[in-house]
Amino acid sequence: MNAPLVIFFVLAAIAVLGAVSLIVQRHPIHSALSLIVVMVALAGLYLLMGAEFVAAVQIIVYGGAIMVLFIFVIMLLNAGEEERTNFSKLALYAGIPLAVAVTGLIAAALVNSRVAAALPPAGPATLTSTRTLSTLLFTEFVYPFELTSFLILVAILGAIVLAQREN
Amino acid sequence: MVPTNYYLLLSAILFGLGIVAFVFKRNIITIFMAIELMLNAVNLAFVAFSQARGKPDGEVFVLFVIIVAAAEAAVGLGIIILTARNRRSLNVESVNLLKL
Amino acid sequence: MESLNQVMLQNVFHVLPELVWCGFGVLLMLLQPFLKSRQALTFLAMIGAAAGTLVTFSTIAGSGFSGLIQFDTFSLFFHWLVGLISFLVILASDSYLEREGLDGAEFYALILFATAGMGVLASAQELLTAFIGLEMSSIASYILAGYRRDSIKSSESAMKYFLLGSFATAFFLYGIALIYGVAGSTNVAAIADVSPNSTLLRLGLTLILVGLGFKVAAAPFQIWTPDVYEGAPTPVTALFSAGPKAATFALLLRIFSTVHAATDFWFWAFWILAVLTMFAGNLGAIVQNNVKRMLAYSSIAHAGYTLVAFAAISFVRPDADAVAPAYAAVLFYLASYALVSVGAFTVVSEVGGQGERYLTYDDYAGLGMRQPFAAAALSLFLLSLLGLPITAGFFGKLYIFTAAIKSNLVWLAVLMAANSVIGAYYYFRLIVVMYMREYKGTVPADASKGLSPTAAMVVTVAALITLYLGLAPNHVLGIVLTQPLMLSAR
Amino acid sequence: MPILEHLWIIPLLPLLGSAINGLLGWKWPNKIVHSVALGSTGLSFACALEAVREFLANGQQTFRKEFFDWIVAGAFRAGFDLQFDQLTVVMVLVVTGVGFLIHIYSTGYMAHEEGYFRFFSYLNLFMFFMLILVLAANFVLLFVGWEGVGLCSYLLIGFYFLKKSATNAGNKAFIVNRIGDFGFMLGMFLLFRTFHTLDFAAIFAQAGPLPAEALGQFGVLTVACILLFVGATGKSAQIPLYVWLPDAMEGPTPVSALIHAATMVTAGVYVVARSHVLFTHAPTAMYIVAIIGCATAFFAATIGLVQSDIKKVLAYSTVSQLGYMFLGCGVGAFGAGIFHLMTHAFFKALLFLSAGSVIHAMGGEQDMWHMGGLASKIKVTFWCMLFGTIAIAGFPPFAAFFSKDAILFAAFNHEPGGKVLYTVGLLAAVLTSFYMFRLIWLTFFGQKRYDEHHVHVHESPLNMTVPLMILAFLSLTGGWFALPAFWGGKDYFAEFLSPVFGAAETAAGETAQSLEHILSFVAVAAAAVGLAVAWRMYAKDVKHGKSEGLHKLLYNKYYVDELYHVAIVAPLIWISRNVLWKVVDVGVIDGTVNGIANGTTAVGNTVRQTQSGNTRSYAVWVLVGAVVVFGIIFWPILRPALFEGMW
Amino acid sequence: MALNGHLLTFLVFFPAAGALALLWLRGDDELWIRRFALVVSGIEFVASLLMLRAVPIGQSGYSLEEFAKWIPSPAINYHMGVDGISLFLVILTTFLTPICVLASWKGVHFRIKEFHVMLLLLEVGVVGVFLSLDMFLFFLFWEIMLIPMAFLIGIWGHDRRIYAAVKFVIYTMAGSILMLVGIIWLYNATGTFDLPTIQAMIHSGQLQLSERSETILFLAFFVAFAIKVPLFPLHTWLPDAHVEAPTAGSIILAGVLLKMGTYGMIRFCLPLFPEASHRAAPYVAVLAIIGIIYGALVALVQPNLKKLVAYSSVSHLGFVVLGIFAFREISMQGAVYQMLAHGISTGALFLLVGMLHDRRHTFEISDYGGLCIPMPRLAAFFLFVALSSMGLPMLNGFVGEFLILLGTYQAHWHWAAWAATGVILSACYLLWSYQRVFFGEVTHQKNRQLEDTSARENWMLVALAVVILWMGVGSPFFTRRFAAPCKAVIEQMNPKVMHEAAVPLMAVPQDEVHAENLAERLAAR
Repeated sequence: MNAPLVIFFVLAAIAVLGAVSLIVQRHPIHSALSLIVVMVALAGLYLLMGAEFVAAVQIIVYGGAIMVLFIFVIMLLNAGEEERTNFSKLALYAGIPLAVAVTGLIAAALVNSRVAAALPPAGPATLTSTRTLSTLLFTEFVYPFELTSFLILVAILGAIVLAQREN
Repeated sequence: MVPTNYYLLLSAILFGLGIVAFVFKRNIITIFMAIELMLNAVNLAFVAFSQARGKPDGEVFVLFVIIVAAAEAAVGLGIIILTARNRRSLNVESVNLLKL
Repeated sequence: MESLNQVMLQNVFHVLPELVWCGFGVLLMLLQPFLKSRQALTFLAMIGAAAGTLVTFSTIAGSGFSGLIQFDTFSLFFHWLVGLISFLVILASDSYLEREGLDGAEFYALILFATAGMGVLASAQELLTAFIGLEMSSIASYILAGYRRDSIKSSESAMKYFLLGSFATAFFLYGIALIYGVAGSTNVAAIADVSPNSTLLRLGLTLILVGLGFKVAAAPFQIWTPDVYEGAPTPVTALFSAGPKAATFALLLRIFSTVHAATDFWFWAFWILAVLTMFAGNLGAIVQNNVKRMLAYSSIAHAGYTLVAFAAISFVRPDADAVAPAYAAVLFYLASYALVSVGAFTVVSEVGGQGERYLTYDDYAGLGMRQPFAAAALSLFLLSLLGLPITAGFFGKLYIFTAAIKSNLVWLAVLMAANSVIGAYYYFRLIVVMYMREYKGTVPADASKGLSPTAAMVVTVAALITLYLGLAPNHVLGIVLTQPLMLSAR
Repeated sequence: MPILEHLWIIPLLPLLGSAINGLLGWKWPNKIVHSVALGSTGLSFACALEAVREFLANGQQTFRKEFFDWIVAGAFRAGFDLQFDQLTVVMVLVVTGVGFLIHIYSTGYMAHEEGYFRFFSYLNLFMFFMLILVLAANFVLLFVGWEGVGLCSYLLIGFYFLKKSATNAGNKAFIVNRIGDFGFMLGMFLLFRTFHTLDFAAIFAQAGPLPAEALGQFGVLTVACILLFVGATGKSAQIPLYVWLPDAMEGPTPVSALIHAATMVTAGVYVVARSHVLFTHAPTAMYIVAIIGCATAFFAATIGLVQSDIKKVLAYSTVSQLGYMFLGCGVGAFGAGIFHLMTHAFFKALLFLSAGSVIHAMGGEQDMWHMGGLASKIKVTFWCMLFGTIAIAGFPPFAAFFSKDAILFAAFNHEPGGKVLYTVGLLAAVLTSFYMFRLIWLTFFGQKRYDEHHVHVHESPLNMTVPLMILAFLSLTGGWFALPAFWGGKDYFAEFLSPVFGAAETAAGETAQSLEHILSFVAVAAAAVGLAVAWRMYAKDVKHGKSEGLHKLLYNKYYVDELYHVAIVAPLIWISRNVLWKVVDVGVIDGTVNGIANGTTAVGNTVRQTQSGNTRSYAVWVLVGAVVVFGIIFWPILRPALFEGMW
Repeated sequence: MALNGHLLTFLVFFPAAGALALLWLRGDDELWIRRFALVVSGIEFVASLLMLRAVPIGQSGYSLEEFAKWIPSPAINYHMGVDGISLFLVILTTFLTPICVLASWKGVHFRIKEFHVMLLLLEVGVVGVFLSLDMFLFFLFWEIMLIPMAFLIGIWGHDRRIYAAVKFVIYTMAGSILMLVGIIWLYNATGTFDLPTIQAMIHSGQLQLSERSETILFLAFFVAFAIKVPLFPLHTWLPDAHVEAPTAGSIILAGVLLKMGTYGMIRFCLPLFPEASHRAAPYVAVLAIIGIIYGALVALVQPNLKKLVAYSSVSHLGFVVLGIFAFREISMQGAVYQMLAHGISTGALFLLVGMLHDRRHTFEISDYGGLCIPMPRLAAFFLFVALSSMGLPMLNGFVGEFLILLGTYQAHWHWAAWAATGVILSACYLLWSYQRVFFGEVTHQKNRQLEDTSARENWMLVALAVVILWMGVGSPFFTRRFAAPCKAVIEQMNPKVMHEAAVPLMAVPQDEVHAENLAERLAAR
């Protein structure tokens, strides 16, 4: 029972608990906050694996930008507690079981896959420098990278189109 | 050292929790959060694999995913605002004009 | 460094169409303040679409960007297809936007970006690139679906499409992640080398199929389609039914043609999905009273027919000689269906009138007298959907039947036949309504003034191509038939 | 030999007449119309005579000629082939001759009727088909005439198409005949199957050498003959298909005379005689013919006893006389049968025409109970009718005496069972003379039972009476061909026909000579008995008492029509309407078709329910799909996992 | 004849060209539209007569063949040809079309242009079906023909026209789509759509079909044809379609369209799947016989004159199917002849019924009665046609029925025996209905002043009557031409079975030996 394992379990527990609380919380703000918790926990795990750049991005972009955006919107629409309506009988009765089933199947498949088992443990042993990432980003993956720029453009466009008031 | 399997299992669980959240929550915004949660799970898997294989490109993918997530967030929240504006409710179940 | 630029430059030539489309998208945004008249924007957008399609002639075949991109006749075909579709949709949207009082620049830009995304999908050789392309087209689609901001339906359709779409995307992405895990790369070529009896690969492909199945609206993932299609602005619906679907099928084909494991895993999945989809679509359509929604259901049904061909493909070994016709069947069918549905939806959007109010069968009663041209064109499209000879749809069906029977999927063929009959019922019913029912006066006279010139153009083009494909399919078929060979010779 | 070579002229002439009248007659005055009709028939009569002359001139060579192919398919050929032999001679002369007379008669009788041209057009058409029938050299062409005369009888019975009863009778006649034809066709098919041809000559040539089939054994020939005979029963009104003939009296009287007495109804006898070669090889069939004929003769006679409609009496007597002819054929005396056919043609035509003349005189009255005492008023008619009556009753030296005698004699000599046939036949003879004289007395004697203020009895014009007289003469002399046979001479008629029937004629040895005399005296005695009883009952005035018991049964023709209606017609219609159409067709079959359509729609509606419009449900559906896909793709792994319970 | 090279092409596409030209006419000058259509169809008819010279008598195989590559893969070729069987069916079509134009001269009075366009397009489809030698082409025309027919019913029909039209289309399509699957299966097995080629392959044994697959293929084709015929119990679309269709529609429908089914059986089912046909024959025959009797009985009790005629078609076509599936040369020729005869007779019947409807606007028999008085000519024609339809000798109906029954009897006497009852019943329903419509006193005042046939109508009726008579008397003119092809079909069917041509017994009548073994045969029975 070495240190990394302990840290892993702690962070994993936090992440899972965060996710659960995201579900059980009634108020969107609380859900958002619990999601942030999850993300931070994940960032920790990334660090644990030695992917510190990703961890940073996770914190800054995800936990920072995106979630802030969420909270901002929640505030804007001053969304209150969600009323737990059950118009969808299907979701009421089959929803959770099916979700669990899917999860179970995926997990089972994962656990039983020889490949996954054979993988060497992911650890800081292989520490990826930001340099290598950027090189990859600008040589091998330059095309998708450029495309993402257009993607962002589309997103901005969308925000303009959708959120603008009627003129 | 933490076996990769653990990470994968965790990602699977988070992904599953994301699904649960998606079908369980009623508030559109939280449902959207559920999607973000699922994406995070995917990211975890990516990082885990890339670290295990010692191939950095997995982390590049994570960056891409985050960018996409950001874009989706922008558009998604725009749509949510639009919906909320059109019908004064954020309950996804009340949005059922189109049916049958 | 010099050499690197050379490589770059050369690479660019593999992706010219996407660049052109995106470029024109940006250009539209930039020029919006200066171009006051919508016609000008439309024109520019059309030029963009056309240019993007035409530059394919100057693209260089082969793989580029370190194997992320594979530009071959296969992707060439799809570039033409999506290019043509977006061109027609833009042309058709002109009058629509005017009628609904929506501003054009963003609309066209989004269409162009979406087109670019589809282009990426069509030529992506690497899953993450494909994912980006998918997202480009999807996100643009989400926005387009909700483009009529003041319409509750439109926003609802946008919301549903967005939520469920990203939900499915998550599955797709997870699948990619797993495949990355097993293959150490997301390049299709690399995946092909993975031992087919790896559980992880199986799981990955499963999740990918879920994600893509959602995009192509295969039952039971078709569930979102009718609502989204009905709510979206009709030209956008036309785009949805034709473009993204075709592009997604392209990606599926790409995976198929390379990853044998996929064909093994997916055969029965496709068999069952095909049957479910056909029935879901046709049975749903048969009870509709809303033409737009009926067409939405019918698009599901046609996705089902396409899946039959997929089942046929996945049944035969990729090197068997039967595979070429099967691929040809898919491509030809997609092409024929895309054109027909664009045409049909255009007519619907024109007949719908301001605010898309007149969409029910009753509103179509006696259309043959009120708008002979529109009615005739729509009938032609319906007959093509129905699969009547000398229309494109007939040959599409024929090739799929042929493919299915070549792969000894007789029962699938018979089920498809049964579905065609069900389809015949509701398509013919609309024709009956248009020509044999008396006009009940539900539609005010002003709403039923013939097609706008632009729409008429679109309809004419679509109709002519439909007939052309129905009379001389061999030309297009020639191209289509050569390409799978290119594919398998990867 | 101009005419024989162009035998087709004989039938063609009436056809032309019919066509001309039918197409143009409606705008012509009666004179032109009937001159066309008479011209064509008369001419064809003349041609017939000339043909006969030529035939006799070249030594009675059976003449046969194929004019053109009518139907050719594979090995089957039915040509327009005509043949001319002794049997044909008799028939052609009867048809054209009697036909011509009746044409003349009709010019008077129909003078004041609507549709004069229609009548003669039909009549000529009938002549055409009848001549085809008798001249045909193969079964198929014979069948043409066979059906054709049926058609004409349908048209002429329904001539007064405003009368429901008339058109009903027409339909009845045609349909009942069709039932017979059904048998006739099957007979032809069987013959073709056996002999691979339907030519008379060819078939008989092959059948000739065949052994006669043992009694009681149903060989091919027996079946074929029976089937042919079924056709004959239809056409010649034998049990059980006789029912149409009495109703056929709805037609104008000349029609009754020509078609339903003299010519058409004898077609059946003709066919049996024509294919005697087959019949002689099928004793069982022969027996059936004889028995049916005999039974009909008696049965119909009994009904004739009590009828009050003058034409009905004659109708039933016709049925009965036809029965005699079949009896003759059945016992192998084909010659006698044909002989009786000829004489019957004369006297029955005579009787009908006279009856017509009576009706004409009475202004359309047909019920004998509203007549009486006419003898003094319409002498010619009376005498003619009397001649006819004596003739049919079988008093020497009138025609029927010889012919009926020959038949009964043949029946008597027939072994086994001939005696029974003979006795029944004799009884029928008694009945015949009874109801005929009853008719005479009721009509011509006693006091008037009609209202003179309304009915102005008047003798018919010459164009009606002259044919009567001619026929009267014929029915007196018609039988004398056989006269010499009495003092050991030879029966010229039989001898003339012998080339056709050959040995078929049951030879009468000299021992039979005396027997024959005895039998003929018995026959005359029988006729006398009938006469006596009739005189006893009807000579003095009688009231038309209400009928009950046996009389009622007879008067209502044993309720056979009603029986047929209840047993066959009504159920058929009822089942067709209420079961086949309303239940099976509309309900079951079309119901299934529409049911499938509605079922599909219903399923569609349920499928549609899944589109609840609720995003959460949709998400669940996606999950369902995911599970399904997972299940399918992982099946190879899941199966062992699930069923062998191991991961 | 300059056309001779491409006569068939001309025949198929000339009406289409006519239809196109018609579109350019102004919609409102009705008279010219009608005249134009009449001229076009007339020319078509004359042109179709040219085929008579080209089709050689006494030898099977196709004449005037035309061949052109159309689609390389799947190899679809434009292959046309005519033989004795299709020859007369085409002529029948081209003969009936002008009559249809004339028939709707007064009957159709709105959207006249569209009407005639549809009529001509229909002719294209039907002629194409009869002339195609490429299965794919056949199917193509087969499907195309649906739409104009459906429009004819659905637009110019009567009250329940839409129901009838939809039923007609869906029903037929349900059958034909399966046939398409069958065709493709064959293509998959042979690599060609070319009918003669496939036939050759099958009979050279080059193409071996397993019993199961042959049966399935046979059914795929047969069901499609049986629906078209229509064979009991697939017939229920017919009464609806007929009753609702306008006169012209009914004429073509009864006259020609139904024949496409039986034609298909002769062309495809028998030659391509001989074994399966043999296996199926008993069942088919039973259905056909049921159809004959059932159709007649149901016709007997129809209160609706047009429905009555429709059901009579079911009965008559039953004869045809029976004749085909008796596999005898005689019955086969009879079947073909009956197809033609029925086309003329029933076409004429529908024409006459249509004339009554034009005047009185009802099909109910009870609304008529005593029509002999106001309209003697029409009554006469009606009787004539009715007689021909009930198979009176010397009229067209007899030859076919007789040959069918005769031939069938040679093979299976009990089939013929059952079927022959149809002869009785046909007399029943026709005469009974005729009596109720034309005989008796005039019951409805409306019927008193109905005017008799006009000159135009007389011409149509006379033309039909002449054909009826000619076909009744001069049948060899027709049979000579399709004898050889029928024989060929039969021989392909059963090369080993000696059919009745084999030994004419009467060849040596005097020969004792022969007489003896005939005697033995008789005794054996």
